[in-house]
Amino acid sequence: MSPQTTPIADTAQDLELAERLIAPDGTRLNNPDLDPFVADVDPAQLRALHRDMVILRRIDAEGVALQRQGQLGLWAPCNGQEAAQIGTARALDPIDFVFPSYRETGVIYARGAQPGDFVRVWRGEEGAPYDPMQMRVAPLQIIIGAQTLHAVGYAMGIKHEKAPEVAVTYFGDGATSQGDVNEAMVFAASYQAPVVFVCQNNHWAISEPVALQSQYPISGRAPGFGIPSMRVDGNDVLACMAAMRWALAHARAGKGPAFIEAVTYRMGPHTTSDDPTRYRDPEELESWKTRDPIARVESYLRGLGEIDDEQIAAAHADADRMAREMRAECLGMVTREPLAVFDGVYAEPHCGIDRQRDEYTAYLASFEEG
Amino acid sequence: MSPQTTPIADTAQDLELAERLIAPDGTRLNNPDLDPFVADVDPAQLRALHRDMVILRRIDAEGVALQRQGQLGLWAPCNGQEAAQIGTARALDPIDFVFPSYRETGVIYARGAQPGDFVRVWRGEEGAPYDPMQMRVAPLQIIIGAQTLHAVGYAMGIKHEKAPEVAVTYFGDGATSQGDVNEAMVFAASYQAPVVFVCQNNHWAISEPVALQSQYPISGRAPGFGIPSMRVDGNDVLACMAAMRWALAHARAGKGPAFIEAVTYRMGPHTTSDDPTRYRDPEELESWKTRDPIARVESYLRGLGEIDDEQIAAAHADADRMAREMRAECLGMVTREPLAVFDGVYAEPHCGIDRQRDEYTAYLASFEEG
Amino acid sequence: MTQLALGKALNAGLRKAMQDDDKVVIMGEDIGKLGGVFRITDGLLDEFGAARVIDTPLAESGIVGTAVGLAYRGYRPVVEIQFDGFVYPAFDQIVSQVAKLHYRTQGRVKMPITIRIPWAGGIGAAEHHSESPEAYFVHTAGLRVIAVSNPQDAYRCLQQVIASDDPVIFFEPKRLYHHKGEVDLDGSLADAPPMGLAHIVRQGTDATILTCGAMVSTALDAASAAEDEGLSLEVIDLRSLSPIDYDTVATAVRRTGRVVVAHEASREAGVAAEVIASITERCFEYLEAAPVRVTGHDVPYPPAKLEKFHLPDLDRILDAVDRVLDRPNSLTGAES
Amino acid sequence: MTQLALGKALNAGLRKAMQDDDKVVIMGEDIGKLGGVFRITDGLLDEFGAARVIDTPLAESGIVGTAVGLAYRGYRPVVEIQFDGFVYPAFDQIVSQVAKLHYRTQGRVKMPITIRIPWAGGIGAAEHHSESPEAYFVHTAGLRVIAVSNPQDAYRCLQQVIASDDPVIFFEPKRLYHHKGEVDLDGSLADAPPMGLAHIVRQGTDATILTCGAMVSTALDAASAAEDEGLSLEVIDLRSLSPIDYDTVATAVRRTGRVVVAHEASREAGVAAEVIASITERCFEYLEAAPVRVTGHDVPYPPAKLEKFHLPDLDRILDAVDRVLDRPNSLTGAES
Ligand SMILES: Cc1ncc(C[n+]2csc(CCOP(=O)(O)OP(=O)(O)O)c2C)c(N)n1
Ligand SMILES: Cc1ncc(C[n+]2csc(CCOP(=O)(O)OP(=O)(O)O)c2C)c(N)n1
Ligand SMILES: [Mg+2]
Ligand SMILES: [Mg+2]
Repeated sequence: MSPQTTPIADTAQDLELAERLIAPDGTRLNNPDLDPFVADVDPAQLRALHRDMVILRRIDAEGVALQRQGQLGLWAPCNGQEAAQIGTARALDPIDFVFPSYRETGVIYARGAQPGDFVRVWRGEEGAPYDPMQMRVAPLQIIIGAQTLHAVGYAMGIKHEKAPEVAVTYFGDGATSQGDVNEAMVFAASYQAPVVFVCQNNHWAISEPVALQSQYPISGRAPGFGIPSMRVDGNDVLACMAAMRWALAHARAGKGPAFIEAVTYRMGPHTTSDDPTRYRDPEELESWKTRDPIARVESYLRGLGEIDDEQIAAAHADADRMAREMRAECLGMVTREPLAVFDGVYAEPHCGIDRQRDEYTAYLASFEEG
Repeated sequence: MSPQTTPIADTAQDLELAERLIAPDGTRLNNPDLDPFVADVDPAQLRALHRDMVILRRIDAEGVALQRQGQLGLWAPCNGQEAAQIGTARALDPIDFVFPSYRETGVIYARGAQPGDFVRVWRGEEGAPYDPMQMRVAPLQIIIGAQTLHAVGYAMGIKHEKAPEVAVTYFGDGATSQGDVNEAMVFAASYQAPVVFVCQNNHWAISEPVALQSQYPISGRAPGFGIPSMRVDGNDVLACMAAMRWALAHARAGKGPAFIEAVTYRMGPHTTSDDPTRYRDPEELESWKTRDPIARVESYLRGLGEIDDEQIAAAHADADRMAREMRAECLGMVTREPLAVFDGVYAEPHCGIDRQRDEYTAYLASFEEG
Repeated sequence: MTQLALGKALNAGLRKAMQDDDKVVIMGEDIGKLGGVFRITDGLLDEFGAARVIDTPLAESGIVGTAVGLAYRGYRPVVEIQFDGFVYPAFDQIVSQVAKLHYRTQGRVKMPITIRIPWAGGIGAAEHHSESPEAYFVHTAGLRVIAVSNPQDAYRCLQQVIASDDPVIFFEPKRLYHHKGEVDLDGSLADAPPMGLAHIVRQGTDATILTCGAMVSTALDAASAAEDEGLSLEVIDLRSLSPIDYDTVATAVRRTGRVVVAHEASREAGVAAEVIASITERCFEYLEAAPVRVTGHDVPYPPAKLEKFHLPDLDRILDAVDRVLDRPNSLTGAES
Repeated sequence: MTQLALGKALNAGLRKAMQDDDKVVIMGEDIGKLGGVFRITDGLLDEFGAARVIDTPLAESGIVGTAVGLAYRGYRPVVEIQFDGFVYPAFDQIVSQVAKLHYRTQGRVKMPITIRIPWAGGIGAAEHHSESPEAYFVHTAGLRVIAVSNPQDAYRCLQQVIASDDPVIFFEPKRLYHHKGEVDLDGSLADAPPMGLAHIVRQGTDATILTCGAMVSTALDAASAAEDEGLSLEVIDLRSLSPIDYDTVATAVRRTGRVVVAHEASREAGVAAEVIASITERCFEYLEAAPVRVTGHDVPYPPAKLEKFHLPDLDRILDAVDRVLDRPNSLTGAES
């Protein structure tokens, strides 16, 4: 009854099996599958990706700090997953629609989230940080896997309209165990819906190692549903972008869904409430430090002579500015008035809510009078 | 948004891809994968399998007749699936525990169900037709796929005790779309539980062709969960037995779960409430008539000179006797008294039920008095 | 006016809704070629094509979850759950997504999803085919719940529900699918009463029976029977179970002061409890007797042969009426 | 007697149950090395090993469904659902299997499954982490529902629930996990009061407050505050939400004639409605005023910063007490 927890391959080996364009030491590798998808990516674009990741890491650190200082109820760090998020999200078209989980700070950043948007939900002010319809990103989803079905349904709509868009959904390695994620693959395959599944395999679901969810590579699951998949080094921003371009092109061409497993690592705790020292081998963490996604593209660019200290400093300055704005927005947030608790339950008039609001209004007023 | 309903392979081709030991015309085929598992099966055993199938078909016909005559509320025919059910169920050990769906009349027959057991539930008398713990078969399950998780949990218990038993679950092609069935594969693989999944792909889920559930062969799903699988000709009773023996041996040897897809065909309606002429091409039905599982083993045995008209007639006579007993049992059933509606809700005393039973007793009594 | 069975009225209502708005898509198991196991979607595949009449894989969470995605995309999905007992695999998507997305996004994302559920018992069916799960949804903020009892309401309310920007669980009393009634197919929705209103089906002065779905006709039968004994019973079809039209209900209750609430669902924390608690809150001083519930027992839905001992019938309603009228009844003399 | 926080008392109760019966296995997400996100299973993996303390894949239907299979095999599975809002994916397995299997098999298959749910709000958590889903389970025949409010009951009832041959949904008020109280670790279960009994936490004569879980202490605070105004309020911890101990409740209600029912869950068809309907049925002639509900609003659980406007607090309870005592209150003068 106890799970056989030996993974099919140890984590390092996992990663070696993944598609890759830049080695951990910054060497550019040839990869006939992926190369064509990033042939146009020049050093300027790479620098932009690097800058994105620097900013994202800073946003993430600021989130943690704000939580520690009591300004946020919770924060779910994405430290370590910058390449997986930025690489894939930067491959999207503005018309695509994203259905994320709760850890995709980098994805919503890439989609144009404003500084306050990163904290609004975690501070407990609102249920969604931005206008989902305008940003074309669904609000963060806490129910594990639920959003994958939403993406498929959205893609069914796209297909019906023969529109050129793609729906994209992000989820974790743990999520692959949920019925919903598997049903999403069933529906996506049946309807040949233009949807891309992006699984960030960060090796952990809170305290549970990925081997408890699947002793078989996660990218191996999708083909059994009739969905082509690719396993990519999730700490290689260029490979992530290439893989995502492959998947998007596949879906956009009317060939149906595609699946990407980005093998990466959650460097931080699950959330600020978590204490990974209770369950995680520090050596594992150490080994992943050598695969840092930002350092990797930095060495590559340095090797090309395409990035200098000044450019790097500029990225960090931008990051600091973002963090300052984020903090200022956060501290400046004003909680809605008590009656807001009734706002938006229904789209149309509702006698039950109206009555409760009236009663509660009278109740609040009773303090003023009495 | 409309499903792409062209299956990867047409149904005939499906079947050609499946493992097989006896061709539709009764020729014995060599199959190095399966042969070793049935090396001991002699003509007497084959005649027994043939007799089982003859009896099963008769039970099934009697069920339909009883329903048509108003004796049963419903019947779910298994006509056409005799080999898939008898072949796999006859491979079981008495100690194994089975978690069936609602269509496994042949499986419960093989596990020793008594004539009345086939109709008790469909007549609406009781929720379970036999003592599940004694027969080692869970009651029939109507919620599609739910029983697969029960089998996995049971197998987790077996594994914990290092017992030599195997849990077996039966389900349909449609069921593979349910989250529960996929979660069952996740749990089975994680715990390396001794469970065998038997999917009877009878090509239809009520009116929906299997291609709507999966355009990829169903047996191809399990490996993506890390579960070895086999696709077998579900109308070849010997091959079904061999495949099941392979799967059981695998599980019993501590190698974890195994998956069998038995490719067969639902010759009748989904249930007696269904009208397949609304959705099914009569030619498809015709083509499957040429693959009848009983005729096939009969020709094989005839070819061997191992069955004669007398033996066949004896099987049919046994079948008729079974049908008569089944009918007699059915017509003799006495519905429990009204207060039985409260029986067995809880295992321990319950003040709420007690009160309602008392009130209802008083209510019933009020008619006698008044 | 046309004579139509309730099932056919639903079919007509669906067809009308699909004609009126091409964002309406319907989805479910076997709703295409087969026209649904109850034939409620009969002919719609031919008329609207497979892109709008979507046979789905066999997975209820998948059906509702993809309906959510279609709603994001601007569609108005109408989901058929094949039988009441098969809605539970979709419960998470309904409770955590369908019900909450509008609130979560402060109204920026609309969920105009209709979930049609062939509902309740009395047809001698197998397990899980006779459930009355309405209380679960009534207790879920963010949903509306409508239950129809006759062809006219079926035709009209279904269209109203589909046109509503809120998610609605729509209960169809399956044992009435073949019951016929007059339906006005031409009246405009704009002139129709809002879907949220309770309906006083029969006026009466001695006691008020509040009910819904197939039990409305049982209650009407009870009222006719009581009339022979000189009792005047009022019957109200709640129709909207969430929100409940307490204005209509309270006015009636204040008139009679005696209330019976009847439904097939089991009693504990069922909708009748909600109705009685609210009536008591609003009309306490008008109540002449304790309101009484007539419901299914607190047991899982029993095997078909026992269902007649489970389902409230005319006699059980009349016994309850006797209780609220302080007339001799089955519990006379019993301790409470 | 030992001073223990409620969470630690649960941990001790679990440990005791596992020591007493080796058929008890516990399963859930992160309950092994981590000891659960609330540390309720802390140390149990070390003591009992991975075969009895089972970290599961991330799938609630899978967890409950495999627990059903383990129960078939003779085990007594204790399932941890990580947070209240994550129980819904398991709803089908709970409602259609766990609750119904004993009935389906006429008692031949037992389902001694405990489903532990860290429960309700007030901790400033993210969405889906503060739900009060108890009414869904109270309405489901075949289940029992227990909600504890203090370390002693937590320790004792959890063991009783695990020892019960019936399936039980066990609610743990998560905002009290760190609240301490006296626990008798040595008393025998045989001598303990049965788990089904309500508990009169505070005697009083003017009105009765019925509540459960974390709201018990809120109600006690309200009773203390009211005492300063010369009011004597009774507080009853229902403890068993299904079945409800109406003997104890009705006796109390007959004494005071005035009733407030309080819970965090939303109002419509919530447990308070059940309590009021049953009280009204049983004690109508003793009621001096309409019983009043104090509950969460009928809205999805709001974002953390708004939860204090959603959750009933001391003042809302006192306002309700004023209503049942016909004293001036927030609704004085309002139409009903
Ligand atoms: C239905 C559901 N069950 C449980 C949880 C609690 N939970 C939140 S995150 C998490 C782990 C998720 O792991 P993974 O899918 O790998 O994503 P990651 O957190 O690593 O990004 C769990 C169990 C939840 N949010 N929803
Ligand atoms: C959860 C659930 N949804 C829907 C149904 C209705 N239903 C009963 S059988 C069936 C088709 C099942 O098809 P398949 O799994 O292929 O099994 P088969 O009937 O062909 O043996 C459906 C949709 C059900 N019983 N349970
Ligand atoms: Mg993860
Ligand atoms: Mg089938």
